[in-house]
Amino acid sequence: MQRPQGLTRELMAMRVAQEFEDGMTVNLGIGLPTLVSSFLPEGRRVTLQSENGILGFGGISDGDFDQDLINAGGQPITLLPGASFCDSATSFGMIRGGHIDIAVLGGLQMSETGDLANWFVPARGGGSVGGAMDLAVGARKLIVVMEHTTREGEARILRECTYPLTGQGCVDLVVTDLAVIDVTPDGLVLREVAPGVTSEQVAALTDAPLRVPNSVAEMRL
Amino acid sequence: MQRPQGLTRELMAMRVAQEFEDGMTVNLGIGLPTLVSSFLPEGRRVTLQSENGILGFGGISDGDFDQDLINAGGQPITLLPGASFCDSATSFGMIRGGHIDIAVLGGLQMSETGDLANWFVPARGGGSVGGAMDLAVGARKLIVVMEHTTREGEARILRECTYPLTGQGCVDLVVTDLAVIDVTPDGLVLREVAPGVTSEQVAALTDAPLRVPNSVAEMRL
Amino acid sequence: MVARVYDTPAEALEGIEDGISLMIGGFVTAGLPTNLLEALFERGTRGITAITNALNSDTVLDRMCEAGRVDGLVATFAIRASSGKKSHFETLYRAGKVTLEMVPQGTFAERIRAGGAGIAGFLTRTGVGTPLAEGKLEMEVDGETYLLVRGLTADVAFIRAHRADTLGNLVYRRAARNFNPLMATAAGLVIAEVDEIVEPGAIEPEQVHTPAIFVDRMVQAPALPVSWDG
Amino acid sequence: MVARVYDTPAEALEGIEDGISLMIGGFVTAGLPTNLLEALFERGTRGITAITNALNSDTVLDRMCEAGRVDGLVATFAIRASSGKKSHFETLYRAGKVTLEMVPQGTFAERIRAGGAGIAGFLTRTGVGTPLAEGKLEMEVDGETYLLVRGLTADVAFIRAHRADTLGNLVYRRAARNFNPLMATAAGLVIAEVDEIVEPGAIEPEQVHTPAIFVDRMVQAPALPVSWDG
Repeated sequence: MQRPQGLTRELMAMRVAQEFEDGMTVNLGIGLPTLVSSFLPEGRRVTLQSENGILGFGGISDGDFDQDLINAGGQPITLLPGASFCDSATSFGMIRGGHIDIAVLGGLQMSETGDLANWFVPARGGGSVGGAMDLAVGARKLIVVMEHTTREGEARILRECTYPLTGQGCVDLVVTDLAVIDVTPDGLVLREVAPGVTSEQVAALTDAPLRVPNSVAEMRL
Repeated sequence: MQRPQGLTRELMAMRVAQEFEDGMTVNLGIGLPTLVSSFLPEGRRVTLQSENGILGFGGISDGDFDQDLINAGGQPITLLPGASFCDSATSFGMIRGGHIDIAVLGGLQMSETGDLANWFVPARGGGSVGGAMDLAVGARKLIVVMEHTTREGEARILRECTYPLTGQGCVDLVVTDLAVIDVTPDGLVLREVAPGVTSEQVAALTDAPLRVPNSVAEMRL
Repeated sequence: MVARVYDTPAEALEGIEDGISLMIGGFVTAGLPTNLLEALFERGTRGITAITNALNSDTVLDRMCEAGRVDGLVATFAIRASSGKKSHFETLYRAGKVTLEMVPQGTFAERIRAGGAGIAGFLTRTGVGTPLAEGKLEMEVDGETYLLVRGLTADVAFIRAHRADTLGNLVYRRAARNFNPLMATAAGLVIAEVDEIVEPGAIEPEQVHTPAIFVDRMVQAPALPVSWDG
Repeated sequence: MVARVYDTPAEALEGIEDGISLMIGGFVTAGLPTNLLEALFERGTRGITAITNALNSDTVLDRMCEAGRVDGLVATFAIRASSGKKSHFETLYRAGKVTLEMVPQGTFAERIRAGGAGIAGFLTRTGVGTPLAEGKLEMEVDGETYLLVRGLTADVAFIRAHRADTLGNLVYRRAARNFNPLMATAAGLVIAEVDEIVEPGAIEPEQVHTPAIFVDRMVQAPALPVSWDG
């Protein structure tokens, strides 16, 4: 089967941002998740937290570089009125203590029970953990955003992860270039497909069992 | 034997203060220990810490009462330049983490191995712990200041405490109205006697074994 | 979450039910949320487990005990060793009508911080060999004995701060800080009474003591005088 | 202790010997004590175990690795999952010439805070079921599995702050705070480089981030630019 054309990275980020509700505090992981900050839904007050000790920042800054004002990915950012700084223990207290409504992380693999692997690449024999393990267990809701398959077309959504884990049973929702899938106590449930993609195509590119309801909506972007 | 006349509370406080060296940070417990702040040795920079989150305060204030500026005993205090406030977790982090050079606590009983009992009075069937247990285990050096005997003339320095403990093996030095006694790995050693008091009198009023060196100095006040 | 500002302490308590565990900030006279406590007394809420540093006589909390509103207390100071004025709490405690969990003050602070930070327990030397070690697991680390102590959370926290912005960022005044910022992290519903509420941006980002994420409700109310008989 | 002010970073390192464990504050480009690190490199100190959030290529710490000064690293980020410029550290690590203890960042921060606060260990869910749980005790609390993780201390800490008073009270600028105030509590010898040093009283008592009790030595030195290739 030909792999269908999926969403661009920007559209994936846009779809993730729709999950944010008014008043929520959100942590965006390094890489693709960071893009989500450019697509925050208008009219909803969403507060961004960064694990290096910032609450309430805005977008990426294109002004003069301030070494002391960066997000967890090292990118320069802007501050919004009412922002605050704290030390890393307090910041991870927010995360581990369940005060972050949603964390968005990139993924390498996830399992049908919501295990996540996103920090170590066996083929390269390396990787670094950063704050991912804390975000995985600490956020009230964890959204993973990743390509549905590897560049070689291998499934990333598996019965069990083959890569070293970031966290067990931590993923609540995965947004890929092809689909939106809920992790439920009964396993993975397909919620939406990307425009032009069929449920059958998604299921075929998913190694884990995937429950496909009678009617699956198309993503609205 | 007639109990000899001992030091006044003020003189006991003055003797305790002599233990403070230049640059030290000191926590003074509630009651008699608080008096020590009035006798800080001139020319030595001693920083006072209070477990309710104050570092670098001065003496007791006799100005307008500020509800928000009190020591751990609830007394109004003054601030010195360079003082700072912190929350109680940080304050006890200083204490438990070994950052306080000397803590001074009152005592009800202590043992020959430096156990301290100072919070619960069995006769009254009550007492409250406050910060005493943290100070007992956390301070680098713990000085206990108390009357050598009870009002009824019973020894407070015992082989073993009969009152519920505050901490085990935590006392380094005890200053009483009659003597200064070191707690050493070899037991209690008499260091000084109060003016007009003999080593024999101190030993007779001490239930725990007390090593009396050949020459015992008289306290200089 | 963005904090909501209420007009009166009574309104800030909307929805609070009987049977709650309630953290109360403050140390002796400093940083006590007395407006909220008075409103809670007025409201008639019962079955409260109060988690607070100290219970002193002649305080609103002691009057709540007298009125039978308090089932239990977690505190570092509640029963005096010296004679003096007995609190209503002490009378009830000796009659077996209220419970008391006595906690060393540093452990009390750390338990609340842990509860708010998702730390289920921690190892401290404080209390080893004392009656307060009873029922706690002892562990050896590098030849030293520690107690394993559990984190502590509550349904509701009442705290007092000096200045807030409308988002819920808080700044405390002097030694009124004490347990307030810790309790702000450790309860399901956090209500702050403050001296003044300013616009976002009026507090320097470096000077925020409690970030807005921790605060649910706020009310502007001047500090009430607190009696304290030493 | 009252902090001592030194004229140069090199002088602030007096007495530092080979074989130390060394905490280094900072996060990517923010709040790194680069002046102290350059001075330590210059000094030729060897046998260092570095405890720092991240080791990136083209940094003074990586040059210290290249020069054989570093024996081991405790960090949250040291080996990249993606290809790109390899650090000297990674080359040495793959050759078995340096050790690496990888720690989740929240656990890393909490371990240092615990070390400084006399907490021997704590229970966290972070890392359960992952390779980083290996060798750690698992404990069940209320049906949830936690790892018992140890506190962390060091011989020396290098930190960077914005403003200090001569006693050693520190204020950090923006996100330069990160691990610096934690490390200030957890080392036997704490050396701070700062932008400016003012008289006691010039910093509001409520605005002190690191109380003077934690700081041993200070030196005024402007922040050096830090390279970072993303």
